[in-house]
Amino acid sequence: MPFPLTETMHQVMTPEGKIIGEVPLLSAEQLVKLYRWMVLGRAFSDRMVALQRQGRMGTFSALNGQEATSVGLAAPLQQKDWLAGSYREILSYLVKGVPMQAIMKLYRGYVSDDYSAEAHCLPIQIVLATQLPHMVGIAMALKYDRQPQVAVGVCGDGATSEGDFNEALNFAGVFKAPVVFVVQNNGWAISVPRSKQTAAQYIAHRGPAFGMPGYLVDGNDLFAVYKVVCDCVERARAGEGPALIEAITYRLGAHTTADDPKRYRPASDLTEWGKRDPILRFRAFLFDQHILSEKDNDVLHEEVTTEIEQAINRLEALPPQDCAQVYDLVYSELTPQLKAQRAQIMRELGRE
Amino acid sequence: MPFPLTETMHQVMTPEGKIIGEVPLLSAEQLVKLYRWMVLGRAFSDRMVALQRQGRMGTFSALNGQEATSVGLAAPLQQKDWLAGSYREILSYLVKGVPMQAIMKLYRGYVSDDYSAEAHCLPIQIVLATQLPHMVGIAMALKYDRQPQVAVGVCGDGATSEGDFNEALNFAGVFKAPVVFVVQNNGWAISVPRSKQTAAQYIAHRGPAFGMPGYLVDGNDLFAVYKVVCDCVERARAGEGPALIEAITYRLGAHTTADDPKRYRPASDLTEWGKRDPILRFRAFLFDQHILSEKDNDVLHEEVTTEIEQAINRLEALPPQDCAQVYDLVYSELTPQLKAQRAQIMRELGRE
Amino acid sequence: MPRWTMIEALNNALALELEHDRRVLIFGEDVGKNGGVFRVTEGLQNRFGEERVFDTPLAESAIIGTAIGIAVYGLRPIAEIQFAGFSLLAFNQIVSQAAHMRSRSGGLYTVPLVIRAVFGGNVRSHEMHSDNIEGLFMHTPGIKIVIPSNPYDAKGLLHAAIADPDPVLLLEHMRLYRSFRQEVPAEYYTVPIGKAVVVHEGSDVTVIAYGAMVAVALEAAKQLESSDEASVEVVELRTIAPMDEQTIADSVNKTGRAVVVHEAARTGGVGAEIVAVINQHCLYALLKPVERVTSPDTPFPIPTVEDLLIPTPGRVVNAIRRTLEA
Amino acid sequence: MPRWTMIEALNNALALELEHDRRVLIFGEDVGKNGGVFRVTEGLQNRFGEERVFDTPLAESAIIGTAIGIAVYGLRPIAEIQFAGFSLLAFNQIVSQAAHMRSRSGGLYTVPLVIRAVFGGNVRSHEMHSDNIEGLFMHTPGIKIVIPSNPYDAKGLLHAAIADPDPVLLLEHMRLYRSFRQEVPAEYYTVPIGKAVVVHEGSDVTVIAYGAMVAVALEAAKQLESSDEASVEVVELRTIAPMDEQTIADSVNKTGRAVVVHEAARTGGVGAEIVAVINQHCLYALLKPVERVTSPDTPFPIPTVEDLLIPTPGRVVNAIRRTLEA
Ligand SMILES: Cc1ncc(C[n+]2csc(CCOP(=O)(O)OP(=O)(O)O)c2C)c(N)n1
Ligand SMILES: Cc1ncc(C[n+]2csc(CCOP(=O)(O)OP(=O)(O)O)c2C)c(N)n1
Ligand SMILES: [Mg+2]
Ligand SMILES: [Mg+2]
Repeated sequence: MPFPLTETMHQVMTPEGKIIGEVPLLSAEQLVKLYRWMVLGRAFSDRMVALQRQGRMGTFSALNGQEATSVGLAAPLQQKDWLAGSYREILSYLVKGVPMQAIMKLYRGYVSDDYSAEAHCLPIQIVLATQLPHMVGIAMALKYDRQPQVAVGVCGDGATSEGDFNEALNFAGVFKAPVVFVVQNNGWAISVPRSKQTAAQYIAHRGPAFGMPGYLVDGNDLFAVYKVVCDCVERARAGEGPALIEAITYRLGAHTTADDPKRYRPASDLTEWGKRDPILRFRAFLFDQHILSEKDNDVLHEEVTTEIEQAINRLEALPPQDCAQVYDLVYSELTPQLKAQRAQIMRELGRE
Repeated sequence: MPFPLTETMHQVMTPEGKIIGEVPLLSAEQLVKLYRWMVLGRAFSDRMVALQRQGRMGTFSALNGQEATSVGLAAPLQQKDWLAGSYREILSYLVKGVPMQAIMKLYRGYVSDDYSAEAHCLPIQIVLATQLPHMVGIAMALKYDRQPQVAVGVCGDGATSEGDFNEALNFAGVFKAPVVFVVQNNGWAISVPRSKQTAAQYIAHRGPAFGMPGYLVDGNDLFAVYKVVCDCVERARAGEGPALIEAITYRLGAHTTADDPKRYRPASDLTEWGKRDPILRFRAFLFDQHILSEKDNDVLHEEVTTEIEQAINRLEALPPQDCAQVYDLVYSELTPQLKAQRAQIMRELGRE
Repeated sequence: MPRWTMIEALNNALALELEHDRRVLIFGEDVGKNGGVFRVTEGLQNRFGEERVFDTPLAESAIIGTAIGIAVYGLRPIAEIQFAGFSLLAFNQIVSQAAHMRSRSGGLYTVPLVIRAVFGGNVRSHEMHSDNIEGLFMHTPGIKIVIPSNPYDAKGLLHAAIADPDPVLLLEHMRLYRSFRQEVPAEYYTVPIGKAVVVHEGSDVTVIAYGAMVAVALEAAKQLESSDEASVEVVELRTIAPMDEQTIADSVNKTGRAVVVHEAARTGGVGAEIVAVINQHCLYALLKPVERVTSPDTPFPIPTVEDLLIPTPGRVVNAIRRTLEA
Repeated sequence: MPRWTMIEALNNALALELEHDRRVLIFGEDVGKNGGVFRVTEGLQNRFGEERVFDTPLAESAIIGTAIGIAVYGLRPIAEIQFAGFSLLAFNQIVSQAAHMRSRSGGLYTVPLVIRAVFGGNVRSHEMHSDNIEGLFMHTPGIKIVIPSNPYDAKGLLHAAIADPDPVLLLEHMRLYRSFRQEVPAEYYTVPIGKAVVVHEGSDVTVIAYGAMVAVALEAAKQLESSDEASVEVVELRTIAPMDEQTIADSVNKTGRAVVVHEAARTGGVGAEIVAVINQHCLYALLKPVERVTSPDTPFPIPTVEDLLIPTPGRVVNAIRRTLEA
């Protein structure tokens, strides 16, 4: 029997903040931590955009609007579970334990040598969808090694059109690999709307086509994302194979700091999706349940701001990138060619 | 509403020759012609294998067992409809109007310059699945050009795992291109069984995942294949978009003349599938209906043999391949480099 | 005559083509409403409609694969790969399919396809966005590779590429897109594919360059000439494949010294082929080893160091001086 | 010592690795029960189980993509691409991913991956099956490319490739698979990656070759030596990237003449880089232009003409003679 073509959107909390499903069993502390991540993600994103405008960062992709999916897909993971995604997943990376410094160095144009081994994240992917076969491979290795971990591969709606997305799903199905695919369907691939990306009604329907379940989830509903990811991750951990999750969310900002979305999408979209803001929604819940007070919230925002500013200060206090380092990272040992080229540039730069 | 995940196998005639569906409206003459193509396909295939054994042909892929799908997918096409497939589709190519000589020259190692423009077939594809985006492109061009033709892209079950297969389906869906995809699922990709190619129950289920219907058909039932292809082609011609057809058949022979299937599949499979031989099944129908007599059948076999032998004679009477020709085919005009290289080889071969 | 940036010149060429030949279609990621991420296709969808200028799903192999079908059918597709580095995802369609269709079909089918893609360094782009890929495609008979260095040539070469019956890869340098304007005729004209050009005459040494490195070579020439150190001839390739060996040979046979400059990594790059061409045609005239000034054999230099590691006028001057040493 | 074909030597190496290191996994199309279409993995699945040696779906990009993940995790994947020509479908995974992982992660992750693929002409194969692809990958820093010419080296280089912490592309020539046997130790040994070797000493001219062209070069050397025309030194590269420039330079500086032989097309091939290396290190010793004897700049020669168009001893002799002319 094939897995069904789902049309059910998992939701725990309506955009208005009404609980209509099962709230995951999380302590107040844990709930605030999740909220803090969302707040940090948006603040970080806003700050990076501002820094880019000042010429202090390279082209940056804001993640505003996608905080619930970003946090909800990473928070259920254990430390030794693996994660890989694109530029839009940096909040998931932070949640997973990648130092803020690693991300900032990347956008500052440094060698990205601050990923920590403990975070178990592959470097931020630029070539869309290519990280997904990697995660299937890691999942195959985990299975071979009898390890209880899983791998989570994330990409955008646009990336699902790539051959690698489909090849990865197919391999995952065949090898029953403990991998969970999460598509952050934010409605757009730069200027191309989801409706022009595929004629299928839902990307989640790609799951059954490759022998795995496909789930739809309200990507602006932290609880729903958290819950569906938990279920799929536990299912994979239990040896029951891969799953595909389509999280429906919206990119509130521009594609990158180089993009002008006014060229291609109506402002009314933003009004519409602004109402479903994942942070406001979750905050309403926390206020309602008296888990967070206005005052707590202010303190939390301040803390987050300080954390980000401190990271920026550390970053900007770094010595300039040593251009010799890039020669040393190509192979485990410098080839004779690289040795000669490195020596020559040092000579020409007067740095012998 | 997504297209359904079909589990219905289209069949018109049971393996025992019992009619259980609607027989397409075809004249006796047309029926015999279809039968003749199947007989010719098998005879041609057997002859090519024999020639390969004698060193008179290169590595060849027998098509035995797949005659119903091969003929059934090509016969419904109009002359100006387009077709592309792999080495396993040569019978479809013959039906579509490609001269036998073109196929034979290819396997003899000549430049393939006998494809006829009228046949509207792309050259036999070797890089699996890569022809499918080409057919989507041709379909897009036909649509742009307001032409009433369609394009048919064929591949094997193994080829469906390639990125290009999936990208092609996705493009076809998005552009509502008049293209029909036919998968000849013959159970094997060399030694890899269908069950290890994908975890999905049916390849046909890939259709709905890309927004098009997916059909299952008994690939050894000429009527069923003919009927489903007709329906999909007419649907595409009417502007209703692409479709995917999975024809379930079986490769009775080795993958190629270089392959030894005894290494990987049980002989019992052959006994099983031998009973569903598409030619015997169709012949039983023709005999039953008195459309063909034993005598007609013998004459037809003789004719077919003569046709093939004449083609071989013509082929073997050809002058040796002129090695200069390969230089001339790279660009519309020889580049200075090719001119120099061509001149030099002519000099070195003493052919100035 | 209008003074246009390279983007404006390319946009004008595309508009002219769409206007005059209904067979011309333009497609790729974000080329429609958005007008391309660099605005090369700005306004074209609006003017010529969604049938002529359209966005595709995000899949480079299928973009080129469908373009091949469209070209075989007889139309004139212009497919955009958003950044040249992502053409690696279409590598098989370009190398085994577009380039081989004419041969495989015994000449029956041709692929009059133009693939446009942006690339190029010194713009602090992300990984893969700046990669110089011409060297990866140069070893593939059946395609042509063109890299303009200015708005005038960009327009003329694009027209020539569209008129060409074979697949042409037109690589547009990101830094040249908007860095300067030039007088460009608003009418149709072509710049021939396969022809290099001496952009600056000199007598002591030949510098061979293309794309953004032409300006770097010219700057180096200026420096050495203003100090009276050397008279430098600069040859611009414009077409990487098939290469204009004659123009290179004539210049190096005259000067006896040569420096090759490219932004791509050194090993196996276009520079190696140029050295081989010089070896073949100019060995007896050659006074010193040909120098190769290139980026290092590393992944494309990251933003913080690219200005140091991509060839600079200073490094070209150093290389020229090495060829002048006794 | 056993006398093995290249296939047997490779099979033995793979078995040793599977035996001694549980991290080693072998996968690809038809490598399991079928033992590979050329039987290189014959019997391995039977002996080591389906977990260690397994078939994959038919998708080259995913084969390499998953292998990268497996390697990053810390295992030692050996991925087979059934014919090297189909590696074009995995081009992006090899070039932008496997080759860049170490750099992109600041050295945190490595890709100890071996990609095995067969290629090579003079065997009357179909399109794409014989394609020499080393030139397409040579321009990619981060990978190593190895091509053995005999069973002994094939085994030793495969062991070295598996031990190498970086991705290695091992290209196995179809015609050498079974054409001769050689004494090969049954025990583990390595042949170093990155080292060329003088396989035949001589003093008048250096022929540089690799893979199946080594025998062609040696045959040409024999012919010229038996007629006392010239004493020919033959250098075998074994590793294409990184290239052993020293061995090439030492030989050419000694002989003053050089001929490069490869089966791939000429333009932008490995031969161009070799000429550039000779230009750099040996220009003053060089008496004549380096000759390149290669296949033509066409898609790989079709079966009926490949024996004429792929370099032959006769054509190498002609080229050597040209370097000897006054
Ligand atoms: C293979 C590839 N092709 C093209 C690009 C250029 N590009 C960068 S982001 C983008 C759109 C991605 O859309 P989506 O996958 O939906 O992710 P989102 O940006 O919405 O998170 C494109 C086309 C790329 N990075 N990689
Ligand atoms: C891209 C690519 N990878 C690998 C091969 C080698 N190969 C040739 S046929 C084949 C199996 C094909 O199986 P399937 O698609 O089911 O077609 P069939 O041979 O059964 O008709 C393989 C792996 C190829 N030709 N192209
Ligand atoms: Mg998106
Ligand atoms: Mg099959």
